[in-house]
Amino acid sequence: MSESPVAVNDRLRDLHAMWRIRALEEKVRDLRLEELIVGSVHLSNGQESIAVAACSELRPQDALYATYRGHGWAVARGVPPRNILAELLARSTGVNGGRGGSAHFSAPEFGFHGENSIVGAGAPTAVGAALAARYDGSGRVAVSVFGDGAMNQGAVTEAMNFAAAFGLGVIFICENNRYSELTPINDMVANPDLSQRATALGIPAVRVDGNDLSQVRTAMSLSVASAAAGRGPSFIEAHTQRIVGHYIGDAEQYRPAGELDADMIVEPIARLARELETAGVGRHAIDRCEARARDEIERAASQALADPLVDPSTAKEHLYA
Amino acid sequence: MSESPVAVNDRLRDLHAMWRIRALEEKVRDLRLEELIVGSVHLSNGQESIAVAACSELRPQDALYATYRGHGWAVARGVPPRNILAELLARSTGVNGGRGGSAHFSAPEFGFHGENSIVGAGAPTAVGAALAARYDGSGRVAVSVFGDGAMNQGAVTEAMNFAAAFGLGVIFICENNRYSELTPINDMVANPDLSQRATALGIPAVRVDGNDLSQVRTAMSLSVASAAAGRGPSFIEAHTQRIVGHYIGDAEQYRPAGELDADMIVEPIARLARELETAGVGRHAIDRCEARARDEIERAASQALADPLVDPSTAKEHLYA
Amino acid sequence: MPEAVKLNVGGAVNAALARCLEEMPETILYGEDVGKPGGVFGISRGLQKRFGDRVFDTPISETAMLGAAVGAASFGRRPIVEIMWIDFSLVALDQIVNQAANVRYVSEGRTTAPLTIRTQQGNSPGACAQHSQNLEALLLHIPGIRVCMPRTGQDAYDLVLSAVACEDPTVVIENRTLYAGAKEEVTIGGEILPIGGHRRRRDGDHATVVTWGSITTRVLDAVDRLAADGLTADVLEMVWLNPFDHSAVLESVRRTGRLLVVHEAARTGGFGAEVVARVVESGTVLLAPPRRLGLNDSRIPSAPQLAAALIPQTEQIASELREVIGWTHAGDGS
Amino acid sequence: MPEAVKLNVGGAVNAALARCLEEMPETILYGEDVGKPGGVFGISRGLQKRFGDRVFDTPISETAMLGAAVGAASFGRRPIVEIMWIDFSLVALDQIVNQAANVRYVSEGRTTAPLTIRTQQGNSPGACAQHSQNLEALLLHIPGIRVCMPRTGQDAYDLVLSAVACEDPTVVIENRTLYAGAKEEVTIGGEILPIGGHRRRRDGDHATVVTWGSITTRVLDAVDRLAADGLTADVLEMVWLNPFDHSAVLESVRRTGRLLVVHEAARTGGFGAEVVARVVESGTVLLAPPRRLGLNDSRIPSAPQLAAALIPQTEQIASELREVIGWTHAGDGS
Ligand SMILES: Cc1ncc(C[n+]2csc(CCOP(=O)(O)OP(=O)(O)O)c2C)c(N)n1
Ligand SMILES: Cc1ncc(C[n+]2csc(CCOP(=O)(O)OP(=O)(O)O)c2C)c(N)n1
Ligand SMILES: [Mg+2]
Ligand SMILES: [Mg+2]
Repeated sequence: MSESPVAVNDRLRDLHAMWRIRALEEKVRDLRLEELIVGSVHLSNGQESIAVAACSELRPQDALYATYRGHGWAVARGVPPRNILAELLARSTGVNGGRGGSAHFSAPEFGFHGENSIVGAGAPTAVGAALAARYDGSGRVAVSVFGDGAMNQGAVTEAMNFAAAFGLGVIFICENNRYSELTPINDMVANPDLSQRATALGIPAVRVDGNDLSQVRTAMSLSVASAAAGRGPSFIEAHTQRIVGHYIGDAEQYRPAGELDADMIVEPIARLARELETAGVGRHAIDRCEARARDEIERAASQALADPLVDPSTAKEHLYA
Repeated sequence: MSESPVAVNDRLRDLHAMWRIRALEEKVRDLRLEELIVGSVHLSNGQESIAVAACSELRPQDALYATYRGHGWAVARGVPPRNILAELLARSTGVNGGRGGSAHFSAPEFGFHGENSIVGAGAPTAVGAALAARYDGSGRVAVSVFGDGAMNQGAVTEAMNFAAAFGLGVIFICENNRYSELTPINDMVANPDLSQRATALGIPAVRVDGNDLSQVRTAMSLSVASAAAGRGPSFIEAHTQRIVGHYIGDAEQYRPAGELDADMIVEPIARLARELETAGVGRHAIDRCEARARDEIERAASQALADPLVDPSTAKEHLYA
Repeated sequence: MPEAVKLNVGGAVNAALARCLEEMPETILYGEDVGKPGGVFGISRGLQKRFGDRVFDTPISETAMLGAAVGAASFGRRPIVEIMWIDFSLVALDQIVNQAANVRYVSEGRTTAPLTIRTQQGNSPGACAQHSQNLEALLLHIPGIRVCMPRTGQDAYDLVLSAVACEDPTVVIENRTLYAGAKEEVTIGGEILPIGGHRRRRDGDHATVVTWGSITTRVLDAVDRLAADGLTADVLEMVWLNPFDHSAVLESVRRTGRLLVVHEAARTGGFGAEVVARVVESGTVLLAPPRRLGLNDSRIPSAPQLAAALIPQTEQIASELREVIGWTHAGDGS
Repeated sequence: MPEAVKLNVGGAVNAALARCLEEMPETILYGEDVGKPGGVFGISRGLQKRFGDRVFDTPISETAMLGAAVGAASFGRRPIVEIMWIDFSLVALDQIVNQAANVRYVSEGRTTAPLTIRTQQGNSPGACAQHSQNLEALLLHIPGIRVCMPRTGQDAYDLVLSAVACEDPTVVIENRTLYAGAKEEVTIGGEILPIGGHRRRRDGDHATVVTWGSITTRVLDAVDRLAADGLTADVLEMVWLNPFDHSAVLESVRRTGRLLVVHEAARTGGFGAEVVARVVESGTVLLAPPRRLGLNDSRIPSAPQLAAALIPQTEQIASELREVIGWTHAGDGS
C-alpha cells in the first residue's frame, strides 16, 4: 500500500461523498418511477466528482448557483438529503416547501443559491453575488455552474464579460458532458474548446478531466484563492459524462454504440473505487462508502415520505414582501 | 507622381464615395438642427472608409445589415441620398415612407437590409440571410455591421456561434470606434482585442485599421470569397473613430483632451486627401470630390424637402399581410 | 385529397409539419433537439430523415434562432422554429417584438417575415415555475404578431398549416400535456384554412363561456356538469387569439346575456380582460356582471397540490358558471 | 426635514437617487453610461463623483445587468438599474420574469430581490419603432413585479424612493419627454411613502377618467376643455400600476357611472382592459358603456405625423369623453 493512511482516508471520504449524490439520484429516479415524485427530473449520475471536488474548496460564505441538474451540487454543498427529497416530494419540510421542486430549488442557508431551469440564466445572478462582495467585505466567492450547451446562450457570455470587466470574484464551471439534452455539443460549435471563449474575454481558463477529483480541486483552489484575493473571475471547463438520460425516460438514441460502456469505466465513482483497490485499499472499506451513503439516503427518503404534504392553503404566500 | 493614373482614379473615386457620406451626414445634422428632421440621429462622420471599402467588395445579391448608425452604409450600398433624406424628413418618397426614420430604415432593393436600433439585434437576422442562402443557391453573402459595444450583447455571440457551427456565409464587421455611446469600450472589457472572441468561436478573424481603405478591402475580399465559396463566416474588427458626438447634442465630455484633434488627422477623408496630395494629385481634383458630393446631396435634400409629407391616413397600413 | 387518420395531438403536429415540408419547399424546420432526435416531445420525429438538411438542430440560442428566422424569412424561406417552452422565449423576446413584428410595417411592406414559431406552454404536475407559465397575453398586446392555440388533434393539424401558410409572423402555442393523449380521428390533406375563427364546442342558452387552450377541456367538463341541472352554455374555444373573433363572442353574449372567460394564464392583465372589455364596450346589455377565471395571480409552485390551488379546476369553473347564471343585477330594472 | 426646491422631472429623479445613495448605504446604481457620463438623459449626473464606485457604467449587457441585480439584491445590496429604454428590456425579460419575479416565491421567502429597475418609455417625435413602445402591460401580467409610472416632478421623486425602499422587485417607468420640462416645486426630504395609491387630478361628476403616464397631461387638457361646456370628470392618475388602486376607480365610477381609460400603450391587451374588466365585474351599474383609448394597435412609425395619427391626442380624448358622457344605454330601463 503506497499511499499514506491520511491520503487514503481523504479518498474514501471523496468516494463516500460521491456515493451520497449517486444514492440520492438513484432514489430520486426510483421515486419518480413510482410517481411519488412527479414531473421532470434531471439526474447527475456520472458527474459527481466535479461537485464534490469543487465544493470541497468552498467556504461557508461562498455562493453557488447550479442548473436544473443541481441535486448533486446541493448535496455537495451540505444541504440535507431529507430536505431535498422532501422538496421533490412536495412536503412541507422541503427546502422550499415544494415551491421549487426538482429543477428550481435553493437552500441559501447552505450556500446553495439555487438551481435554475433557464439555460444560462444563473450565470448573471452569480455575477451579482460577486458584485455584492465588492461592497460587503465578505470575501464571498460566487460559483456559477452550467453545461456545455449553456455556452451558446448569450446570457453566459454577458455574465462572463461583466465579471471580467469589473474583476468580480466569480468562478464559472462548465460541466462539459458532451450533450445538450439530446444533441452533441460538438455539432453545435465550430471550436470544441469552450474554454477559449473565456480566455478571449480575458478570463483565466483551464480544461480539466472532471473525473479526476484532484484536477478539479487544484483548479478550484487556485480559482477560489484568486477570486477571494480580488483578482477576478476564472473559468473551469470540466469534462465529464452523464451516465443516465437527460431526463427520466430519455431513450438515449443519440449515443454512439459503445459510448456508455466506455463512460461506465471512466465515470468517477468506478474510477476512484478502482484506484483505491489498486492502491491496496480493501474491498470492504470501499463498499462501505456506498453502503453508508445508501443507508443515509434510505433514511432520508423514509423521513421525507413521512413528512406532511405542503398545505395548499399556503399557495398564495411569499409572492410579495 | 508615382502612382498609375488608374490607381489615382480609383482613389479619387474612393474619396468621392466617402465625401458623399460625409456630405449627407452633415446635411442631416443641419436639417436636424433646423428641426426639419426631428428625433435622434446618429452620424457616422469619421467612419466612412469602412462602409465604402466593404461595400465595394459586395455583389448585388449580398445582404447588408447595419445599426442605427447606418446612413453611410446605405449610401455605400447605393441607396439614393434623396430617398434617405426623404425618409428622415418624413416624406412619402422616403425609402420606407417615413416609417423607419433615421435609425431603422431599410432599402432591400439595394441590398441594404436595414438599420437596427436594438444593439446587437441585427446580427442574428444577418445569420438568417446566410441561412437562406444555404437553400436558394444565390451565393448570397450576409454582412452584419455593429459596434464595439455590441460585442457585449449576448445576441452577437449567439449569432456568431450559430454561423460558425453551421458554416454560414456571414461577415461580421465590428466598427470599433472606441466608444459605446459615452463609455469607452476598454473600460467595459478585460481584453480589448475583440476579435479574439470570434477566433474562440472558430471564426477566422482579423483586426484592421479601418481608416485604411485597402486593409478593409483586402479583409473583405477574402471574407466574401470565403463566404461565397461556402467556407463559412469571418470577423473583421475595423478600428475607427467617430469625429462627431454619439447623437446630435452629445457634449462629448468623455473624450480625453487632444483625442479629437488626433482623430481629425487620421480620419479617412483627411488621410486619403493627404495621401493623394503626397502622391502628387492636384488640389483641384481632390476638392472636386467634395464639391461634387456636396452638390449631389444639396440637390437630393432640395428634392426631398419638396417631396410630399407622408399621409397620416396611411398610418395603419402594412401591419399585417 | 383529405383522408381521416388516427393521431394523437403530437402526431397531428408531426403530420402537419411533414405536409408543410412536403408541399412548401421553402419551409425549413429547426430548433433545439428538433432535427436528429426529433424533438424532446418527439414532434418532429422522422422529419430530418425525410427532408434532410431542411430540418436541423440548433445551439441553445433562442435569440439567434429567432433572428435567423426573421432574416431567412425575408429571403423567401418559411422558417418553422420550435421554442421548446414559451418561458424560454423571454430570453429572446426582442426578436419577436422588436424584429419580427416590426419588419413589415417599418419597411412599408418591403421586407416581410412569414415565419412560424411553434412553442408550448402551461403547467403540468411537478413542473417548475420557469416551465409553467401561460404567456399568450404578452404576445396578444404586440401588434404585428399572429397567435393561435390548438388543443385537439384536428386543430393542431389545421392551425400549424394555416400558421405556416400565413404571411405574418405567427406563434402557435401548443401544450405538452396534450401531445401524447389518445388518438382521435384527424382529417389530413384537406384545404389549408385561412387564419382566424373560433370553435363552438357547446350550444347553450344561459351563458357564454369563452376559453382557449388546454383548460378548455375542464371548461367542457364543467359545462357538462351543469347540464344535469338544466343549465346550458355556449362554449367558444378561441383557437385563434390574433385575429380574435370578437364578433362571435358578441353574437353569443347578446343572446345569453352572461359571460365567463376562462384561461390558464394569470387573471390580472390576461387576455380575458380584453374579451370582457370588448363585450361591455359594445354596449351589449348583460344580465349579470361578466367574470374571469385564470391563474390566481401567482408564480407557479412545483408541488402539484399547490399549483392546483392556483389554477382553475373543473369544480371551480362549474361553480363560477353557476354564479354567473344565478346572478341578477340588483336594482337593475331590465 | 422636508424642503421645497425647484426641479424638473429629471432633476427630481436625480435628487431621489442621491437621497437613496445617501441614506441607504446598501444601494448601488448602475447602467449603460450611468456612471461617469451621468446617463444619456443626465439623470445620474454627479452621482458617481459623490458616491464613488457605488455608481458605475456597465457593458451593453441588459441580461447581465439585471441578473447581477437579482444576485446582488439577494446578498443585501439594493441595486438600482437603469434600462435606457423599456424596449431594450425585451433582450433580457427572462431576468425580470423568470428570475427577479420568481425568487421570493419559489424559495419560500428565503431569497429576495429588492431591486429597482428604472426605465423610460413612450413615443417622442421622430423616435423609431424600437424606441417608442409602451410596455407596462407586459409587466402588469407578471405576478411578483411591482410597477409604477411617475409623471410630475414630485411623483418622480417620491416613487423612486418608494420603489427603492420596497422589498419587491420594482420597475419605475419614466418618460424621457418629461425629464427636461419646466422646473416645478418639489418637496424633497420628506417621508418615504409605501408603494401603492393613485393621484386624483380632477374632481368631476359626469365621468371617471383613469389614466397613467405622460398622456395624463393630454387627458387633463381634454377634461379642461369640456369644463367650458359644464362637463366635469374625475381624473385618476394611477401612478402605481401594481399594486393598482382598483377600489379608488370603483368608488369614483360608482358615483359618475361612466368610465374612460386612456393609455399610450396599444389598446388591445393593454391594462385598460383590466381596469374596465374589474369595474364591470364588480357589478357597478354603468350609465354608458366604458371606453378605452390607446395606441391604435400598430407598430410605431418614425414620421411624427404618422405616429400622431395612431396615439391618442387631446382632441380625440375630448371627443371620446364627450361621447361617453353623452351616451345613454338604449333600451336600458335604469
Ligand atoms: C433558455 C433555455 N432554452 C432551452 C432550454 C431547454 N433545455 C433544458 S436543459 C437543455 C440542455 C442544456 O445542456 P447543457 O448546458 O449542456 O447542460 P446539461 O443538461 O448537459 O447538464 C436545454 C436545451 C432551457 N431550459 N432554457
Ligand atoms: C439592447 C440595447 N441596449 C442599449 C441600447 C442603447 N444604445 C444605443 S447605441 C449604444 C452604444 C452602442 O455602441 P457601439 O456598439 O460601440 O456602436 P456605436 O454607437 O459606437 O456605433 C447604446 C448603448 C440599445 N439601442 N439597445
Ligand atoms: Mg451538457
Ligand atoms: Mg462604438
